[in-house]
Formats: sequence, C-alpha cells, structure tokens
Amino acid sequence: MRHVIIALFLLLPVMAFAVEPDEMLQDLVLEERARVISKELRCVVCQNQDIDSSNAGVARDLRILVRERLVAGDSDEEVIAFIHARYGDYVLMRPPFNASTLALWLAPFVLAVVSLLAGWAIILRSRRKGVVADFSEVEEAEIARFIDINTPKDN
Amino acid sequence: MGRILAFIPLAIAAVFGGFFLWGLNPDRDPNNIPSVLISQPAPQFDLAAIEGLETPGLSRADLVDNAGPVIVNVFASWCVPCRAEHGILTQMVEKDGLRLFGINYKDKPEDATKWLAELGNPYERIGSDLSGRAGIEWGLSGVPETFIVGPDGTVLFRYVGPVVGDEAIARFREALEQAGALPRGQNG
Amino acid sequence: MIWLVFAALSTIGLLFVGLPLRRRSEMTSVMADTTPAVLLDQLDEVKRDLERGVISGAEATAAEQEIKRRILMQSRKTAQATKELTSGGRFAIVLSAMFVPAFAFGYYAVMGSPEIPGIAFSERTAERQETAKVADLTNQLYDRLTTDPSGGPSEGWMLLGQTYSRMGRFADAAEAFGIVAKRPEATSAVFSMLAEALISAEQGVVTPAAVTAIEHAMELDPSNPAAVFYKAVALRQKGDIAQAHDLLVRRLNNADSFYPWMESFVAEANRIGTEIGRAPISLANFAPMVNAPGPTQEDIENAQDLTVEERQAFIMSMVERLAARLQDEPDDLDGWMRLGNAYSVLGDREQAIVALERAEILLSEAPQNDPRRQTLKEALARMRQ
Amino acid sequence: MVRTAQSGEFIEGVDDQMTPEVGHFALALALALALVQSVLPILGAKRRNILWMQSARWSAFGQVLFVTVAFLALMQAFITSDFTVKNVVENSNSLKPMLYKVAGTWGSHEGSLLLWTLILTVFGAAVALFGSNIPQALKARTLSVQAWISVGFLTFMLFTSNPFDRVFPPPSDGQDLNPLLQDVGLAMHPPLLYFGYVGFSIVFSFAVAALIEGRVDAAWARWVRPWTLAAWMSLTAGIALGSWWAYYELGWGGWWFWDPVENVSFMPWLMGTALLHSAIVTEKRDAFKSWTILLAILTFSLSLLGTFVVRSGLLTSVHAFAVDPERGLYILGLLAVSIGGSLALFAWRAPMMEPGGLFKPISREAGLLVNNLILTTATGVVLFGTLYPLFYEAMTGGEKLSVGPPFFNAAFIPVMLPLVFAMGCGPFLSWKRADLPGVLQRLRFVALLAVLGTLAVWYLAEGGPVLGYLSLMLAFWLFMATVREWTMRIKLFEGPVSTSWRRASNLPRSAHGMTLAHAGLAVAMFGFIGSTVWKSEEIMFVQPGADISIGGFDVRFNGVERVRGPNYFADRGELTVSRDGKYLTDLFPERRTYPVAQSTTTESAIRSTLAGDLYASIANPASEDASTQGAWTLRILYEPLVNFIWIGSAMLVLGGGLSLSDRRLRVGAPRRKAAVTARVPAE
Repeated sequence: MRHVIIALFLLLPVMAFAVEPDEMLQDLVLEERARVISKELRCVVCQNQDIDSSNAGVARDLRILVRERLVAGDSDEEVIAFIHARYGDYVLMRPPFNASTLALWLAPFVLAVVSLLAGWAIILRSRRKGVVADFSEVEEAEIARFIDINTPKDN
Repeated sequence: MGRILAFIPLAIAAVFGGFFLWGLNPDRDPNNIPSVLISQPAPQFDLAAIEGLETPGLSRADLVDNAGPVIVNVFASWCVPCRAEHGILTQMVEKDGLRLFGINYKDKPEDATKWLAELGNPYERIGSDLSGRAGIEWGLSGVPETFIVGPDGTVLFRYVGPVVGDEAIARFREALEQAGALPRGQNG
Repeated sequence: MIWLVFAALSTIGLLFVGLPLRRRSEMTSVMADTTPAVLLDQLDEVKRDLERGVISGAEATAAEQEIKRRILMQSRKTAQATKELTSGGRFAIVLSAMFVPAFAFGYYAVMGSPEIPGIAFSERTAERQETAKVADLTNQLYDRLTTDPSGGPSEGWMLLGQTYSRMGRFADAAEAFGIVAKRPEATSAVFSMLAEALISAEQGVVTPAAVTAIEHAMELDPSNPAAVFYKAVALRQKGDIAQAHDLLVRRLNNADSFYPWMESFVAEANRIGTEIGRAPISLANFAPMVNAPGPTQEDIENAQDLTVEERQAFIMSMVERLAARLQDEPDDLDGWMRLGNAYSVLGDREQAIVALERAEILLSEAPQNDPRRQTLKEALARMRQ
Repeated sequence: MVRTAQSGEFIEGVDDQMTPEVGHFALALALALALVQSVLPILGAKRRNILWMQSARWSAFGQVLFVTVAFLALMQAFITSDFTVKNVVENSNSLKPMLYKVAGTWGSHEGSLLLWTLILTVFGAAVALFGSNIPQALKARTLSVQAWISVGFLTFMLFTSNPFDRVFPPPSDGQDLNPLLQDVGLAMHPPLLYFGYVGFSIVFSFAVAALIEGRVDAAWARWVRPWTLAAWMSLTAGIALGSWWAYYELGWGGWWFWDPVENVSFMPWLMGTALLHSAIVTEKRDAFKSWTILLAILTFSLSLLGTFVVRSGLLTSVHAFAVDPERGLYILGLLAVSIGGSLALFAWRAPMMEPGGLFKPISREAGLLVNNLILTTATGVVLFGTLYPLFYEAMTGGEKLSVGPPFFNAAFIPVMLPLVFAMGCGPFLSWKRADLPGVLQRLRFVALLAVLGTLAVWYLAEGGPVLGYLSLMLAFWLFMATVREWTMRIKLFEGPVSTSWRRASNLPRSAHGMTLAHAGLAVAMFGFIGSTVWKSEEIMFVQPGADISIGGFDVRFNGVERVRGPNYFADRGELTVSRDGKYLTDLFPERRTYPVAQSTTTESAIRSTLAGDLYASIANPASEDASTQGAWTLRILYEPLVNFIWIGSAMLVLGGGLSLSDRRLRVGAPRRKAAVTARVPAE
C-alpha cells in the first residue's frame, strides 16, 4: 500500500497550476469547450479532483488529449466517450445514466416525492377538527392555583 | 402504522451500517481503480525503442499471436517502487521463463538506459512512451503497473503498483496461473 | 516524582466524584421542576404579543387556551408524581470515588511509559551539536579522501562508508565501500559491507550489483558470516528458499563457538524455514556448548517461542554455564575469549573485561604471532574505553 | 546502560519533562470519571436518588478538567517540540512557526480526536454549569448519555489512537505538518467545526434522555434550543471558515468542491438547521415532537458519520486522515451502538408521544414543515450522492464510480431553491391558520422588486445561465421579503421613527436574529451566484513587464523575487494593479517550497472589495520551451461578489447569536431568591 502511494505521488510534478498556458488553445471557443469538458472528467490518480483543477501528470496528459480531440473535430460527447472508453465510469464526474446508476439519479426525485407525501399526510392529520372544549370551573380553578403558586413572589 | 414508521430510520441506518462494514474490509483498496481493459483486446499503440538501447520497440502487433501469455510492465527510472519490483520481474523471466515486455513511461532515454544497465534488462521489448499517450491508451493511473496479455492479445489482468511483497507476488502468480503462463498449484 | 503528580491528580479525580457527599441541605431547591416557569412565560408572551399587536385577539385567546391546557396537564402530572426523593446511596458514591484512581492506575500500569522523560527540543543542543559534529567530520573526511591524489587510504573510505551506513545514507555508503572494493587489497568484509549497503539502499531488494558483491565476498572468504547471510537473502529472493536455509544452517554448524551474529542467522533461518515447512532450529544447538551438557529437548522447544527478553535470559543462562565450566577448566584460552565476547554482546562490560583479562594471561604464554593476540587486544581496548 | 542513567537525571529534572505522561494519565482519569458518570446519574434519575444525580455535575467538571490537562500537555509537547512524543514527531518540526506548532496539536488524527473529546466534555460541563433551569432528572440523564459518548471516544483514543504514544530515543527532528495545513484559517477551522459537530452531541443526549424519560414537551424544546443554536452557530462558522480557506489557499479560487469531507460537515448543518426550526414548533405548539427528537438524533449521527468517513479511509478524499481499518472498525462499532441504540430507542418510544397542536395547511407550522421536509430531502440527496460510490462498489463487486460536483449541482440546487422561496413567505404566516390573501398582498411588492432587480442585473451583465438568474431572483426575493417582514413588525414608515425604534427594542431578540440570519442567507446567495456565474479567469505565461487586463483592471507583472520564510522559501511575484490608469494596489502571490515536508503550496494574493476579488496566483512554467524561457505562469481571476459569501455567513452566525441571547431561553433559571420560593410544592 505504501508503495502505491509513493507511486502515485511520483506522478505529481513540481506543483504547477492545473491548466497551463502552453496547453491552451488559441481558438477561444474550443478552449472554453475544453475547460467545460475538463470539469466533467476526474483525475484518476487524485482524490475527487477534476482534471481541470489537478496538477497531476496524467491529468495534464488528458487535458492535452481533450484539446487534441477537439481540434480534430470531435464533439464534446465524443471527447468524453473517448476517455470514458479508456478509463471507465470512474473517470466521469457526472455518473452516466444507466441501470446501475438509476438509483442515484432517481434518488432526488424519490426523496422529494416521499417528502411531499409525508408533508401531505402530516397536514391532513393536523387539520382534523380538534375538540375545543372550554374548561370547567374546577379546571379553571386548578389553572389559576397553578399560576399563583408558580409566579415568583419576590416583587 | 406509527409503530412501523418509527422503525424506518433504524432500518435505513442498519442498511448503511452493512455497507460501511463491507467498505472496511481490509482487502478493499479505495484508491484502486478497476481497468476497463480486462477481457478486452489490448489497445492500439506503437512505440519506438529507447534511443541508444538495443532492445527493440513495442507495439500492439507484438502482443498478438504469441505462444503464451506475456507480461507488459510499465516502468520508469524515476519511479522508486519500480526498482523494488525490477528484481522480482527479472526472476520471473529467468526462473519461470516468462516473456516480459516493457513500456518505459515518460522517461528520458539516457536515464532509462543507465537504469537498465545498473539493474539488468529482463525485457524482451521496450517501447519508449515519452509523451505518455500510450499510457492513456492503457488507462494508466500511475507507475508501475503490470498487465498480463493473453496469446490473442486480450488483456487478462492488471496489477496497480509494484509487484513486491509476498501478498502481491502471490496475487500476481495466481493471475499468471489462471492465464496459463505458469503451471497450476506451483505456488502452494 | 511523577508518581507524586499522578497521586495528586488521582486525589482530585476522587474528590470530583466524592464532592456530592458534602453539602446536602442545598440540594432540594435545585430539584424544582422549571416547566411551570416556561409555561407561565409562554402565557406572558401571548399577552405581550397581543399588546404589541403582532397577533389578533382571537389568536391570543386560542393560544392562551392551548397553553392553559398544557398547564392543566402539567399540574396533574405534578400532583401524581409524589414519589419521594431519596438521598441515600452514599456507599455507591464512595465506591465510585475509589474506582476512579484504581481504574486510572490500573490502566496506566499497563499502557503508560513513566520511564520515558519528555525532552524539549531546546534541551537537546548537546545532542544536536554531536550530530552536527559527526556530519561535519564526515564531510571533512569525505573532502580529504576525494582530494587525496592517491585516491585516499582504504581505511578512510571504510570508515566513511560505515559512518554513512549508521546515518542511514546507504547509497553514499555503497559508493564509499565501492571505491575500496575496486582495490586489490579489498577483503571479503569490504565486499560484504558493500553488499549490505547496496541492499539497504534498495530497501531490502538484492540487485545484480549486490549479487556481484556477495559473490566476491564469498570467494575471498566463504566463512564470512555477513557474506553468507546476504547470499542467503539473495537466494531467498530468487526463490531458492531451501538452498538459502541450508546455507544458513551450514554456517551455523561450522561455527566453533557463540557469536553475536548467530541470533540473526537463527531468526532468518526460522523465518524462511516456515515457508518451506522446515522444523525451526534453536540457537541453543549452536551456542558454545563444547563440553557442557547440551540443552535438553525441552530447552529447545521452550526457546522457540521466547520473547526477546526471554531469549536474552536464555542466552544468559548459556553464558553462565560456560562461565561455570571455565571455573573448572581455567586453562581454556578460547573459552575465556568466547566468554568475554559473550559478555560484551550482552552489554556486561565489567564481566567481559574480567574474562578477557583471564584470556590475556593465558595468551601471554602463546607465541608472539598468534592471531588471537591482536583480536584480544582490540576487544580489551574496546571494552576499556 | 548509559541511557538509563541519563533518563534518571531527566525524570528528577524539571517538571515539564514529564508532561506527556501526565497528559496520558489525565486521560485515564477522565475515562474513569466518564465511566462513573455514565452509570450513577442515570440510575439516580431512575431511583430518584438525589446524591447520584448530583454526582453528574462534578464528574462532568472533572472530565473537562482532565481532558484539558491532557490537551495542554499535548500542546506543551508541540510547543517545546518534544520529539519523545510520536505524534509530535509525525506532525511537527522544530523550525515550524510557533502558531502552527500550537495548531499542530489538533492537526493530526490523534490530536484532533483529543480536541473532539475536549469539546464533548466542555459541552457536558456547560450543561452542568448553565443548565440550572433544566429539571434535575433530565439533566442527570442527559449528562449520563453525554458520558456514554465520552467513554466511546476516550476508549477509541486510548486504545487505537493514543496521542501520547512515546518514542525513545527521540529522533533528531520531526517530520513536518502538511504545509497546506499551515495556515491561519485552517488552524482555526477544526476547533470551530468541531464545536459545531460535537456541540450537537448534547442535543443528542437531551433527545435520548427525553426518550428514556418518555417526556417531550414545550419546556423540553426550550431547554434544548440554546444548545442547538450554539452548536449550529459554530458549525456555520466552521464551514464558512473552511470554505474561505479553500478559496484563498488552494489557488483555484473555488470555495466549495463537494468533496466527501465537505459533504459530511454540510449534512449535520442541513439537519441542524431543520432541527432548529422544528424545535420552534415543538416549543410553541407542542407539535412535531417525535420529529424533533428524530432530527436531534440524526444531526449528531451525521456528525459521527463524518468522523467515521474522515478517519476510516472508507471514501477517498483530499482531507482524509491516514487510513486505518482498525480505527474504522472501532468507530463503526461506536456508530452502531450510538446511532443504532438511539434509533432503536426512538422506534420503541416515539409512537407513545402524545400528538401536538393542530394547524391548517397555510400556517407557520406548515411553513416550518416545508422547511424541514426540504432540508431533509437535501440532506438525503447529499448523503446518497456521497455514499453512492461505496454502495455501487459493494453492489457490483468492485466497480468504481465517481459522483462529482456536476451531480450535486444538478440534484441539490433544484431541491434547495423552493426552500428559498418558502423562506420569503414563512415569517409572514401566523400560527395555526394564516390569512393567505393578506400575506400575498404584502408580498406582491416584494415579488415585483425581485423581478425588477433581476432584470436590472440581466441588463448590466453579459448573459449567463437561466438557473443563475432564477437563483438571483430568489435571492432578491428572500432578501426583500425578510426586510419587509421586519419593517412590518416594527411598523417602520407607518408612524414616527421613535415608535418604530421602541417597537424594535421591544421585539424579542430571537425575532431580530431570525431576520438577520435569513437576510444573511440571501446575501450569501448573492456571493454564490456572482462568483459562479460571472467569474472570469486568465491563465498565461508572462515575462516581466507584461500587461494583463481582466474584469476592468489592468495588471502589470513586474517579475519574481526569491524570499525566505521560517521553514520555507518562496518565489514571490510582484503585480501592480490599476484601473483606468489609476494605481490601486500591489499584489504579491507566492509559490512556497517546504523543504522538510518536500512539498509546495501556492499563496494567492487577493485584492478584496465588496464588488469582487481580484485573485492572483503564480507558478513557474512546467515546460522549458525556449519560447517561454524566463516566463512565469500567472493565473488571475476576477470573482464578483465573492465576499458576500463570508459576509452572509457572518450574518447567519450573528443572527444565531442574537437568538441565543434572547432572555426567554433562560426562563426558569433560578434567580437566587426565586430558587428558594420555587421549592417543590408540598401537595
């Protein structure tokens, strides 16, 4: 395990910014697309970083690759698919929508529906007509005594 | 009804707890990323030899139509764990007669040459991947990584990190046995 | 001193539990339930809100009704809860108070390390200076050796290499030993030290360079224990565990007396022996039992699962047996030297000197060119430092 | 042999040479007290034994004393760089600046656990000290439950992660603390975050005690409220500080990354916020009782979950501590006992609670219900998203998946936006039954203003996503509605200012607190939106003398200078910022190298104004092309409105503080004389 960590660290060059000027494309539209795509791809050697903000060597290679594919005329989806084919689901920051991620993508909807149902049930239950009985004389007296006993008498 | 509802939080917590217990299983390495290449044909790549070294280069064509499974090891002279792994791979070549190919990842030719001269060169072919592009094709996440490729060019196994230590070697040898590169049961 | 502090702390801990035992009269007042106060305040609040016009009159009445209903409930609850408060249970408190120090000392006795002092970094100037001095001297030595037109004396390089090794700079150490190893006068020890440095530098992996060094060391002196040891390591890494094991055992068998390196040999042999199912061996089999009654089967079995301390004690008893035998055969020169060595390994300097001096007397009758003279002189000098 | 002689001398030497062991011993005493406290008071409450119940008070004080002694002992070891303590060796260095030596005390897993326990005991002692308005039996039970948690964490620390493990002989110097963590913001971040995290423990203890006692009512809700508020404030401040740290230390200019560790601190916050609101309903209307209890349990459970995730290596994260499955198992056991136990107790007792006051679909209660449901849903989304990679891996047998910011942004924001809308209306609604047309009438003007404000921004700014404008409109809506509600309460503009002033000062402080906090959220939202939607960025190679223009500023790069710090050296860039030819300021971004820890950090330089931050950071070129020889990589960002995030967060915290200072929360506290008269009435 320790060795693996060493190995991973060795892939990190001297700290640099994530996106380097020499990687960037002259074409501003393509560059903008590249930045957007980069935020969708995970740096596989880092922990929860997209390749756009990672300074690992592999991330840099992937960024250059993304730009090369864009220059070659790929669409955004094709670029992502190209990298997805090599690194698998793990590389996608936005999990793909398929059978095994159905639960994840549906979770917000399911939770929202459950919440709505629960809220509705609670409100239904709470609007029942309560018995608004007045207090009897004995009860009034008891309340008055309670208030009297418990009122601070130091003033 | 209320009684059943009151149990729901406990039930959910129990399910979560079960997953956590599974997640703590010591064999699980949260940093390990499975390869999409397993059971897939080895990727297309064509790498020239390391400049100044007699060992020839490596391309996908060299990984198909072999008599038996071969090992593809990604290494670099700047990678400390690669040194540790080197002896073990050498031994597999010398003692078990396995065929070993190398991809020299992002390494200066002169460094790689010096490194191999110092530690010995067990590789049959070495491709020099200066740009790291072949590494991407292989879905590389770090160095070293070692693959077992079947005779038809199918990737059978991938090991991330150095094959060092009894446990790692045992795992690797088991994969070699399954691939048919080693006779079964030899490793006790 | 430290136990005094612990005792004081424990007393405080004990008091913290025991304190409720004092002061008894004030307690009942604290027992008042403050729920009524909260309810009354809520009533007040409705009144205030009404005055401020935040709520309408109807809202205020409804809210008041609700709070009054709670008051009613609370009032009945209070009426029901007539169960008397008790204030006994003093014994449980005393017992709990005693438990606190007892538990703390019990835990600490097992887990604490009272023998280790805390040392602030600023108090360690002497040590730092020492380290700096060693580093400085090492650098000086290195400079002298490298600027020496004749390449520097081998002794110098060896000293440098050993210093580097001790500092953990194995690659540098290997370089220093490597220079001597290229010279014609290189002994087996030079090569084995080189091998050791090379292997340490690679974190235990035997590289081809290390193998070459081991081979050279073995050629020059097949009995060099260090060479044999690393040869075994190399064999084991190549997968020839059986051969490695045999090699270690053979060397142990060839030893004529107890040497400090034997322990690591036995440990290594047992470590790799388990992999191929060899029976464990015991140091006792090879310890200096020339004429003494050998260890019983029971001894051997016991020795196998000993802790470090127990093993130390075990060796000690072996040494004592040797010492006892020498009382009967005081003319055994080799025996005295072995005993001296053994004591020095065990760290008993005075005993070692005594034994070596006995050997020195016996040795004075030996011829001048007896190699043991030199060994003894060195050993004595080392002990008397 | 020589060594023993020396250590003998040391032991008889100066006092502080034994502090590490004193710390260790003090922890053992704290554990002993916690054990006593976890049994005696709760038994006392059951048997109505006053002595036993009373013992909770002093053992709670004792615990805090001994844990403090241990904490100070560890701190002393860090300050003096005592490398006989393993934890100091691993996390400090003699060259480290004093501030970070002190902060190193809680920088590691062991030290932070000690801090955790310290705060845990502080909250217990605080209840013992200030909770004089809480009935004795409830207090005794609460403190016992708190002591159970103490026992759990003290044993965890002593048996798996002892901060006082020793090394002898000491190494010549220590390894350094991760330089990324050597920062003022971060030094203060964990203590605050833990105050929040751990503060919820006392609320949890109150909930469990109430379940054991079988009594939850308006009074209970009122006793618990100040503790909830205090914990919530700290957590808010802690999260805000952490995000501020990430913003200026990591050099990317981002302030939230949906990292698992961020998420696990965010979830207790969301739940805690729900709890805060649900407790109001319980207090005022005696309703939502089992729900409030459940929220109290869940909030602290999520805090524990956070601790578990950070320390077990279950998920990969930038911030996680060293991975250790054994520790993970121990915490999982702790989780199982505490969360499982409390939820089981809940399942058993909750159905027995009496139903509370009734209300109509349009009412303050319903509004707070909406708040609770949305916050719970949002928590669920974050929880599920954070843990899904683990679930996925378990279900598929080893396949991996990433759930990153794109998912959270897509799932979380749409869930939360309706809450912002509801927040605008909620305070206008009266209890039980609200007058909907009246409320709508009052809010018509607010809605109009929100639309106008958004249109104005749309006109001024150059485009942006629809979701951005929708969020902006809601932020305007929330801000205006909150202000409108406040002016209505104090009848501002409806009479003389003096009357309004008098009304304002008569208003309970908690009302002002709510207004401030709600407005704070709106302000923070402006920050979130501005710095996300209208952020601009320039990354380039620059030679000295180069000019860059960004966000209306002109930046000139003057070159780079090598400077030295106490335990690092740095390349410091010099930038001159001007606008329309007028000099504004100089910026000095640094790239620091820490030789001992062998790592590098970027120190960004920021020109902060209310309108936005000009944010510069520097690194040298990674490639060595001839064309870029001598050039430096410069990254300049313009982040509009970003400071509103921290201002809004500060308003949230202050709002909580105002609420906390409300005198109603202390009703029932004996006012010395009153205490005597409030003697148990002799029936």
